[in-house]
Amino acid sequence: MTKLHSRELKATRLGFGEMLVELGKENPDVVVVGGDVTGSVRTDLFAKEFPDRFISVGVAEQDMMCTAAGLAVAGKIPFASTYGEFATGRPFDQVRQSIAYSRVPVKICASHCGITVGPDGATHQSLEDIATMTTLPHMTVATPCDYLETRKMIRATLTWNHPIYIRFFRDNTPVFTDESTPMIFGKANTLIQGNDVTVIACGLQVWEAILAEEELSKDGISVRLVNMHTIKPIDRDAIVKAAKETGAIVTAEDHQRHGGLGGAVAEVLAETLPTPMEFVAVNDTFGESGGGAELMKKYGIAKDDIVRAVRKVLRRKK
Amino acid sequence: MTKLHSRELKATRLGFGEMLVELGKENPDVVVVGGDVTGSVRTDLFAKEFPDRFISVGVAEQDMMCTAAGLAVAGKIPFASTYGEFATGRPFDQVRQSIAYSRVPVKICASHCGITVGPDGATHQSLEDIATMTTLPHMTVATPCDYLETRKMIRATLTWNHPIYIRFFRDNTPVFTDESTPMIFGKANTLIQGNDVTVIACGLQVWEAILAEEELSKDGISVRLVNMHTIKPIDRDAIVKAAKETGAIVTAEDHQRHGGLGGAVAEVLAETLPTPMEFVAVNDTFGESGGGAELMKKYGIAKDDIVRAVRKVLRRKK
Amino acid sequence: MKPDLDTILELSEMARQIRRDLMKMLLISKSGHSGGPLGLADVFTSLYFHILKIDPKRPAMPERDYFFLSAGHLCPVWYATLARRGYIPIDELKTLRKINGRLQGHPAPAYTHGVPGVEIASGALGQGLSIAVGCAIGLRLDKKPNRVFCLMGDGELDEGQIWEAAMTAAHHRVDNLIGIVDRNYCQIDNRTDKVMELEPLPEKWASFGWHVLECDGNDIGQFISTVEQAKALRAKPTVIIAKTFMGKGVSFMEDNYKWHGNPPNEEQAKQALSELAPTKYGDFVEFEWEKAPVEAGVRS
Amino acid sequence: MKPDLDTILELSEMARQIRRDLMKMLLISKSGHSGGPLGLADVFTSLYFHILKIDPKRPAMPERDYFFLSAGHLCPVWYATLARRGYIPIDELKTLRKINGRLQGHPAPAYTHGVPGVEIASGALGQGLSIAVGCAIGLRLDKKPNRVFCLMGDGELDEGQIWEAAMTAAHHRVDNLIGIVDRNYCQIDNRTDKVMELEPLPEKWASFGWHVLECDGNDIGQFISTVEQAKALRAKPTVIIAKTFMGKGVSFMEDNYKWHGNPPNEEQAKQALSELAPTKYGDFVEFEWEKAPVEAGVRS
Ligand SMILES: Cc1ncc(C[n+]2csc(CCOP(=O)(O)OP(=O)(O)O)c2C)c(N)n1
Ligand SMILES: Cc1ncc(C[n+]2csc(CCOP(=O)(O)OP(=O)(O)O)c2C)c(N)n1
Ligand SMILES: [Mg+2]
Ligand SMILES: [Mg+2]
Repeated sequence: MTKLHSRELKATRLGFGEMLVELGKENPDVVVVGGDVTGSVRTDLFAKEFPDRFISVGVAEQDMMCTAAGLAVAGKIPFASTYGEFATGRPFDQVRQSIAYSRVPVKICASHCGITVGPDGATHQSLEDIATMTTLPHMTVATPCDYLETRKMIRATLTWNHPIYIRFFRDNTPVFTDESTPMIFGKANTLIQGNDVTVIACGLQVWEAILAEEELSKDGISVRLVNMHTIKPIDRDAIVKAAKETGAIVTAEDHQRHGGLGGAVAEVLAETLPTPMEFVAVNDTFGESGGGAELMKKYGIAKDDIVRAVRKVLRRKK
Repeated sequence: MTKLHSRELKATRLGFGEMLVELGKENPDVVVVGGDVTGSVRTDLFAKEFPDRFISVGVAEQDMMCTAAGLAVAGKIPFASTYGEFATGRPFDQVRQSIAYSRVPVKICASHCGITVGPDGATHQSLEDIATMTTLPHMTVATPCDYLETRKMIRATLTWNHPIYIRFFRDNTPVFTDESTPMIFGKANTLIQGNDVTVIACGLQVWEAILAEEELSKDGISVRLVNMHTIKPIDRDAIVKAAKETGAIVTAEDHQRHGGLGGAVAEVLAETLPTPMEFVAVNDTFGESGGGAELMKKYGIAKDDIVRAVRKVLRRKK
Repeated sequence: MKPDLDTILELSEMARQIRRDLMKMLLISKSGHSGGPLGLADVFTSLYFHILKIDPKRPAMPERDYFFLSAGHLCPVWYATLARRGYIPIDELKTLRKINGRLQGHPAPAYTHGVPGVEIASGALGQGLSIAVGCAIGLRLDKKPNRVFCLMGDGELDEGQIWEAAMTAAHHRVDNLIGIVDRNYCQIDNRTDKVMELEPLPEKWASFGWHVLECDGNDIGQFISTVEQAKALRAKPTVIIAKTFMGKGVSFMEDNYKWHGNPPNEEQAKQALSELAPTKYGDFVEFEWEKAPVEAGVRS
Repeated sequence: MKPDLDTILELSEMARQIRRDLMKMLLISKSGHSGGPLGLADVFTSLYFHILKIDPKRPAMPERDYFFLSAGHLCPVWYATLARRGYIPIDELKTLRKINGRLQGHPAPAYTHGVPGVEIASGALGQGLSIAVGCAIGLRLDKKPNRVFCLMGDGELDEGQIWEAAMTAAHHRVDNLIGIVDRNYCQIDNRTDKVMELEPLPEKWASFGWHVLECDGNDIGQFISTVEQAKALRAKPTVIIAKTFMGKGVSFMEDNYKWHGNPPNEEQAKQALSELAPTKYGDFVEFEWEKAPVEAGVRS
């Protein structure tokens, strides 16, 4: 468990941008479609290195997704990248028809997801993207917990021949996994073993959960922590095992309560092993402007909220 | 229970189209925005009666939703209507920002929802719209079970001062509710009392569930049937009561398994009263062309599937 | 560079056969679009039997021209053409819009549950041009000479995504791409000027940075020579505004938007087939009522 | 119908004050857009202090002109203008983008968590023109004389929805609507011709059925008289392509796309404020470093 300390602060989006350049060097078919937010999502690095393989479509996200699909039809390996809401909500029907239904392996990589994007406010806080993307057949949906995991995920997309949506974040956040931490799509990582309760978290809430576990362990509560980096296909075995062995589940995510990670876990348990759950998520409300950390607190998805949820679910556990 | 027989076959979309004309006569502020599918969604009736209050935007669903929002800003009562996927997926970001986040009470009324739209095939079979619309804060999401309930719902939207999405269907289907059946948004209707298991259904699956109950009752299984016409805000009390009193739940809907009615029910139960559930829904796959009834069977959302699910959940019930 | 008369006559006969096929397919399916497909029989015949560099036996041949049907509802004419060109069995035309079949109501590619020759799904309007632009850019990156064609409906041009793609194509000087607009002045609810005025349409495309050509899309010779002309244009993408008649070839359907989305009933199909003379290619199915009436007394 | 010189001078001073406000707001918020808002100070001043029929005390006054900011990221200049015009306390400008405040990073209406004067949310680009068209049609249905204004960014015109709305407005002959394009030739990644070429822009609008006027959007007199001209035009909607400089008024920001989305740091704000002379209206906040340096020896 000694691994789980923060070694440095680094943005997940930077992990994406850097890995894109690495992949671009290794494979000349890698191309990137950009929608005028290049610096923010860090595709600027790729654009600088490979200007010919960076295709600007302007501020036009519908066009972006279908242009990417067309590039794939021509044999290219396209990454399409913009902010979360504009990668999933704005072009939902395009992602649905030209990518998911058509099974075209476009890699949709979104930064600035979740409420932690902060001061830009609600219109830019993508809190519905896990729900919208997981409801689409054929889609893989994954979200990294730190810079290093982002790098691994982006590399793994290269051989993942399915439509995929990867959700990452703006802020510099703790890097706590290391090179040896596995990242296999669909295979959850149990970061901390425990018997009383399981916290299933994704994205930035994994770190919050680590902090929560630290606090709870002082009270003798044995928390299992699962990093559910892939929300679709979800690791049913890990969920059922956790329910069986710990009897209580808390999910934690920077996303609406309905249809996200929590919803996916609840669905699995309802049809396998009904188990008390608490949901740490944004409670069916839009966000607002503010700092990432203060919004996490105000909207109930920070460490303290996980601690509270664990205590609550333990009271409900038979 | 004698009420629950089919008196005639009539399309939900017709109930919408007819009621729109009634409302248009009663209230001169009612306007309709159309997107070149007027005959299909039955806004042709309104367009004929009130040509000046019918605003054609062409095949442009993004424009449709925002035009409707603008009409509301000007004090009008706008109904925006097209097919399910084009009312929810194509303009998702517009519905999110200009309607849901802005709390503009546009009435989004979609026909041709679900796999039962049939021969048009997967691109036109809206199977993700409950998930995408329920994940949006401030949205109400409802789906009528027959022609009469559609009429009531459309009338009720007039005084429902929230953004709302109503999901109805193409085919002529049994009319089995009557004038006295209540329809209050957010208040589930228990159509059949029962103690062994509860089927929570919405839309056309309510009728399938009635047929299933008939069959199961012959085996002495006492099935409670709840018509969950409003999926958001969902009637938590009805769900918890059903779980408490019958101990097993089956949900049934013409929608993807993830994020729909089943998901919403699973989420409620996980944090209140974990209960064995089975999901009758399209199992994470796109549809295909075919007849509505044969597709319902092939994709596992017909009467027989409900019967099977009930038997299965009863075996799981402790 | 108009093709010679023999070629045109040959192609015309094929187009007529495709129109016959359409009426029969739609009568069997009892669901689907008559008007647009009939209007496009000449365009599809010209493309698949004369213009496109393709090999039906190798639908994924690397040197192929790419064809995208952005307005997916027009697929019946695509299916009939693909069948006549040898991509799929002619007999399969019976399965249009049927469950467990490949002829989806809106086209899907073979690697999902659709047919060879279809590169990607369509049906939700407005997406195809972006795809075509992406494909064209991808081919150019590889310095490949393949051409990309994209067919759009005129009503489809109401979708803003078309104009996003139009801008992108011009911005990137995509000149291995030819767009074709089926200018039949009809969409579902009414004629296009009633639903959403598109004129001045050539000016719209020109102001979005495209070469614009116009032609009669029901005149095979003219259409082919217009495509030839388009191929020679450089530095910008080219759009051909092909004027067609919805329902072309069937008198009571011609130029009538009400035939956008309906199949003929038996009586209407009979009438239609009587107006479309049989061809040397033969129909894919013969209905009972087509069998020659048994002359009195001949019965043994 | 250019306003008289006194009026122009008065408005210019207000525009300068708004520019000063912007620099201070953004320095405090440490987040937000400098370039576009600075470039639009003249347009907003002209609109809110001269053109629009409004009453700050009655933001929902039925006879009001409706103003929609489609490019929501430009809202700092809107907030400063609304404050100076009396819609919100001037002091509130300190709360830009702060948690629990009303000055959201992208504008929201007062009946949600935003400010009076904002009719509907924006931020995701491309939606405002459709809203304005809907509003204009709604007003016309009621035979109301109110006008509708909609301000768009030039980069924002990449969004296809703008062209959907443009078509709809022309189709319905919406002539109680004036669109304004902030033509600053800049967007986030680069200049507009590098990210997505928009020219010939006047021809695009004209071909979509609009009256097109062009003017210098940093010349208050010219902008006002152009709006007057627009008001007189009938039968079609009118768009004013207002040429502005991103970052106008602050030398090191002017015409530089890199200032699209950043706030000044303290040093930059000092420099900016030194270039924007104080006005009779006074600033909403005085920073420590602005206080007059205490002269040596005067200290008692
Ligand atoms: C995004 C989307 N919106 C609506 C539809 C429904 N629809 C199918 S065809 C059509 C009319 C298209 O007109 P046009 O492109 O001119 O085709 P034609 O009527 O000439 O066949 C519409 C609105 C659709 N398929 N996709
Ligand atoms: C739908 C959508 N896509 C992307 C963005 C991110 N974005 C914000 S402003 C902007 C550039 C817009 O350019 P322009 O309208 O010219 O504004 P200016 O840079 O001149 O302020 C972009 C891409 C957005 N807000 N909405
Ligand atoms: Mg047409
Ligand atoms: Mg600009």
